[in-house]
Amino acid sequence: MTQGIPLNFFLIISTLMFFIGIFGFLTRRNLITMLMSIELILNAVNINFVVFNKYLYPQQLHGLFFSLIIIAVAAAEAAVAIAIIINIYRNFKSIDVDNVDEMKY
Amino acid sequence: MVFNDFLTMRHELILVCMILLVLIIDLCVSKANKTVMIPVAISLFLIHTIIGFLPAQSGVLFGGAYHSEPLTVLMKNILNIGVVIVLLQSAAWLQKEENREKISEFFMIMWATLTGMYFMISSGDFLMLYLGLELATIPMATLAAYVHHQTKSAEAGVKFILSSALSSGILLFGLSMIYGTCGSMYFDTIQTAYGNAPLQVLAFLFFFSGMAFKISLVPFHLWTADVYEGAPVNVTSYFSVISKGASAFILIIVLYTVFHSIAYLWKDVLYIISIITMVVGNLFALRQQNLKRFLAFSSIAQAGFLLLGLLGANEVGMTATIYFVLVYIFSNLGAFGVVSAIHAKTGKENISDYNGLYKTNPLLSLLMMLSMFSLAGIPPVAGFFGKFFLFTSAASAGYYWLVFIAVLNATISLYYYLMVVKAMFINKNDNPIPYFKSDAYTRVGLICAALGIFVIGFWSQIYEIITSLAFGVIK
Amino acid sequence: MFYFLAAMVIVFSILTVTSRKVLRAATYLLFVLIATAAIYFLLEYTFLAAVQLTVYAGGIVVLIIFSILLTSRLSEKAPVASVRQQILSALAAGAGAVLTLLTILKYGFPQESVASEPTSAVQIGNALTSYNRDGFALAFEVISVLLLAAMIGAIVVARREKLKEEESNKEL
Amino acid sequence: MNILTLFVVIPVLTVIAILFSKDMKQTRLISAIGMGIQLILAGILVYSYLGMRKAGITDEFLFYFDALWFKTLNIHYTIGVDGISVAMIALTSIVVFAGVFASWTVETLHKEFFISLIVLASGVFGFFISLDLFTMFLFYEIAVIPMYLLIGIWGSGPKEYSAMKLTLMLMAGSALLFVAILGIYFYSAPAGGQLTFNLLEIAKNKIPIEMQRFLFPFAFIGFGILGALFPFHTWSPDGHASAPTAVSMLHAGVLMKLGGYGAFRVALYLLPEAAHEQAWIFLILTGISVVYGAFGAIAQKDLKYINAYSSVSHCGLVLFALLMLNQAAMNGAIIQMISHGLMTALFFALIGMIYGRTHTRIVSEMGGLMKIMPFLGVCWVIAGMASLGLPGLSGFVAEMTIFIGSFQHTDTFHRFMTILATTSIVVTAVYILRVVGALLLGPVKNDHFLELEDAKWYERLSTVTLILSIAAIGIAPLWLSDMIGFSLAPMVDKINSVTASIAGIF
Repeated sequence: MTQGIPLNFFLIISTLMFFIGIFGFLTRRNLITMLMSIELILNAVNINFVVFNKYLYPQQLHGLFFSLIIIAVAAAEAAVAIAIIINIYRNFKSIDVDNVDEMKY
Repeated sequence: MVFNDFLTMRHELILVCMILLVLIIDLCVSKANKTVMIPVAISLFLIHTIIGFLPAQSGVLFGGAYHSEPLTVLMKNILNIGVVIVLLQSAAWLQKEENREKISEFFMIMWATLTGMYFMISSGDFLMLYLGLELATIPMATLAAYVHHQTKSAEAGVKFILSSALSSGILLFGLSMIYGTCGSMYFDTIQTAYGNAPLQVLAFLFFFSGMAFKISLVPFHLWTADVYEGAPVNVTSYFSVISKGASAFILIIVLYTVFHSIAYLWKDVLYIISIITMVVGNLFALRQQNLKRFLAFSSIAQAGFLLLGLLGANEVGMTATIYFVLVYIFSNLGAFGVVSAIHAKTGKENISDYNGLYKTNPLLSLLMMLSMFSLAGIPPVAGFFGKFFLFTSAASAGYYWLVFIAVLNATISLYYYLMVVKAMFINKNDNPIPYFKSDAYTRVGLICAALGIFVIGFWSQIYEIITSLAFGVIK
Repeated sequence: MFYFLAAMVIVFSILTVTSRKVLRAATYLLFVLIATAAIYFLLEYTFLAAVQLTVYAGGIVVLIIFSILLTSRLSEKAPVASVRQQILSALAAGAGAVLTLLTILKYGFPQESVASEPTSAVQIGNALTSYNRDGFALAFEVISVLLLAAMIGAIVVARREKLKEEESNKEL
Repeated sequence: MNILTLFVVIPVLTVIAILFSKDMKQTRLISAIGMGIQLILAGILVYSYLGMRKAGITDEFLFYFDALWFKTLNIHYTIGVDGISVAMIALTSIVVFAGVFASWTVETLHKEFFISLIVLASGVFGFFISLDLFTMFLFYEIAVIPMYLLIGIWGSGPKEYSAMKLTLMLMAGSALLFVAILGIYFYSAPAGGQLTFNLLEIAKNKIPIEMQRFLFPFAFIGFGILGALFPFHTWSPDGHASAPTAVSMLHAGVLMKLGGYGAFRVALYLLPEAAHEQAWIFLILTGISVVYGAFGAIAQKDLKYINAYSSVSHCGLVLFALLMLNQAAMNGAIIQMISHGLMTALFFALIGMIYGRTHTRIVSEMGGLMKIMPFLGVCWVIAGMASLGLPGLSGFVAEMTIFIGSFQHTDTFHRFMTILATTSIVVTAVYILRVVGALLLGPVKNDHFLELEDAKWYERLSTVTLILSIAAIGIAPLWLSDMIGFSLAPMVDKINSVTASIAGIF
């Protein structure tokens, strides 16, 4: 179904997505939105792996499995992060980074 | 799979079994006497450590995804020894009222992260490396957030998990490019296929940035101080000692084998990063009042020194780095042991609280002084030997100016280490921390650290053993 | 089809990180993930697409939305960084993106996909349980340990202590 | 066990014994016994060394002992002594012995005091016996670090500042040194050979000249900082002034000698070509040290500062003489090390004793002490005479030899530097005599001084030991200079064997 679409197009999308995620992580001041930026980053990585697998090395499944595993790990990561975030909310009544910044350099 | 394969993987398998064992025993113990879990868990881990030292054959399993060699076994054993001391030093804190309910969880989570580190060390492909890394970091965040009525602790947890997630993202982006250019995730394939195309260089940089987060090299260190200060003392010592040691080990393996072909590149990168890391770590450490923050920045500076060993890019460098990690484990655990013993009794953790400590608690102060000297690299304690060999390996590659900068930085670091010594020995204090007697676990933990600080340096046999193993790995 | 999905991914990604309302951002993220799943379909990785939809879109996003509902007042706008920091971050990210893209385009990957059979679920299952080369049994096992540890950890973090509850009860 | 190893083992045993001592009396008794044994041992060493030489043994280093330590890096525990080290060991044991008695009355944290003092001493002994650069460096740092605690805890005045300054500057010195040692190590063997830290092995091999040029400044400044090389001498006055008596004695008397000794053994001996090339730069610097130190001493009012600056001057003279690179001057340099070590230790001991009575160190506040405490007064005069180079005392021998040596250079530059340095003798005479006059003669400025007592027995023991040694060198300098000269000759030959190939700048 993807005949005629060059590999580079996928890579452009994923790269853009990756850096949008980085941008989001740097500018967002809310813990949950920071987490969402990270999900964007991981998603970009997934696209990379899958596309490489499909276009360049279809005889084995490394890219595919790597994506699967990243998804699983991301789920665990998100679960733990959200558990802590909720815990913070109970303590601070807020989850904005500026409020969380109790410690200073 | 045959029985022998299980033996090859015994470190990981036994530890996972022990996690489950603790889980089961915990179910049988009534809520009132959860503290029983402490001796149970510590003795279990002690057994595990001893088993780790039994000879085992090396081998490659899972088609190359897992490999075990004398060197990896040694690395795991070094980590094990460190963990034993950490556990001993944590006992007093775990016995506190507010932590009693989740003692077993503490052990289980810590061991899970340790399993992750084992897998990192033994990984033969990037998939396992990544998984080990995540296994070593995700549960760790919950350890940082362990004390949840303290806001600092929760903050440490969330900062840790967010920054580590970001770093894994960056690392993975690099890995995806490596996959795209090499077509495999196995180290052995990549090693032969890796060239110096710009994309591969870029991929390496992404990968290295991700790793740099984990070892908290400047400029990827921003999370370190907050996490170290916020997390409970014992968790901090686990972070700064064990997890950093493991990351250093894996960096050795990856740089020396997988990225061997672009050594010229990563040497340049390490050269710059190590200077920045030493300088920034030192400059920030100078200004700290909180001992945990202080040790955090000092450990950043130590990570900068560590890179010098890697720069050697030869057997000497490998040996020196592993040896330095071993020394660093003991010296830092000595320091953290004292901090944690005092914190458990009095809740104090500022440098100024330590004023006049020598008058009331001479032994603790002495151990602290030795650890500080060891971290600063002063003879006759082990730190001197660690630093000497580390710098020797950098010099062996001809980096004399770098060595000079590093030794000057070591001198600067001596300044702030001496400030701690000064607080304990010279400063006067009207109400110093009163004399107290630590419990048996803590004392054993402290004695172990002190012995290590003294023995490792003089006993050249340890160095020779590491050398003999390191020589086997370089291809 | 692909171009539509591509545009969708990019646009919604940008919206995710710029939207001031958290819940809306989460919804945009959901769209991004669904579009990505569609791309996997295009690439004939149906299993992965399914996992993406269930675990990622279904699991993680739902988790995120729940936590948003639990922690923030919906009408409130999420705070953002100062304009200066935004510009700096945008410059940094933009520069990184341009650099990376240039390097990728320069590398010269082969442009055409190799004709291949779609991967079947059986293949994936075989690979998952194989402990030879190109098998992923070990990874599978380690993932389970990871999930176990994460679960224990999440429980430790989320569980309230009795002590504290009693105190807060007293206060009430 | 090798007699040299005992020099490190006995201090360690003493430290352990002190740990178990019960009160101050026991502590100081143990220290005195330990260091007494050390002194006797040094006597035996000198005797048997001379005996062996007389018996015709011509090895460069006697009591040679070698044990492999770290195999891969070829680090050994190598010890051995030649005449120079024997002399330095004898000096150290005398000064440490006197130092223990000079600090007889330390009360606060006495255990810790004596432990630090003896650890320092063991570092110094270890340094002088090692022939392996690694152990040398190790002992060097062991000797420096206890200084921090000694000054920081038991010092006076701005002690924390001085202690920190001293430690950091000396450690910065060791940083330079470290680079030099590593550089020497990696060029210590011809291509393919086993790299070594062993001084004797390295000396057999020629280090490439480019490398020497790079390493020599590191090595020389590294040791030079300890030897009060201008402009790196600033730790010395502050450190000496703040340190407690015994520590000043040890530091000025012995520790600063590590600088001269090391500069000779490592920088000059192992990097001779570069030494010839670059000597002129450091000659200028050391020349400044000599003169600046002397003038600095004139300007000071505090007894300790006066003596500290005079140490800068005298230690500068040691380095100055070494850089003359000929037998006579070097011989003088080493005698000067011994002589200065003894007399500066005596000075600091006396200052400590006087300060302990008058509670002031400002010259203008004292006077007429000769009448009140004749013993100390006489000792002071003797020390002063030695310092300004009166014939019959050690200072004269040393300075004469040095200037004879340096006049052997006939070019203008060396002549000029020598004359510059000799002016320091005059200046030294000025400040020494001025202090003697103000301190000992004239009216008593403060009535309460009249009630002060003269020296106690332990103080007498301390000073008499030092004075006897000074007089011994002054009266019979020949045996010392023979002992040194025998060992020095081959080394100087080696250093000078390269002159032909190098066109010096002057």
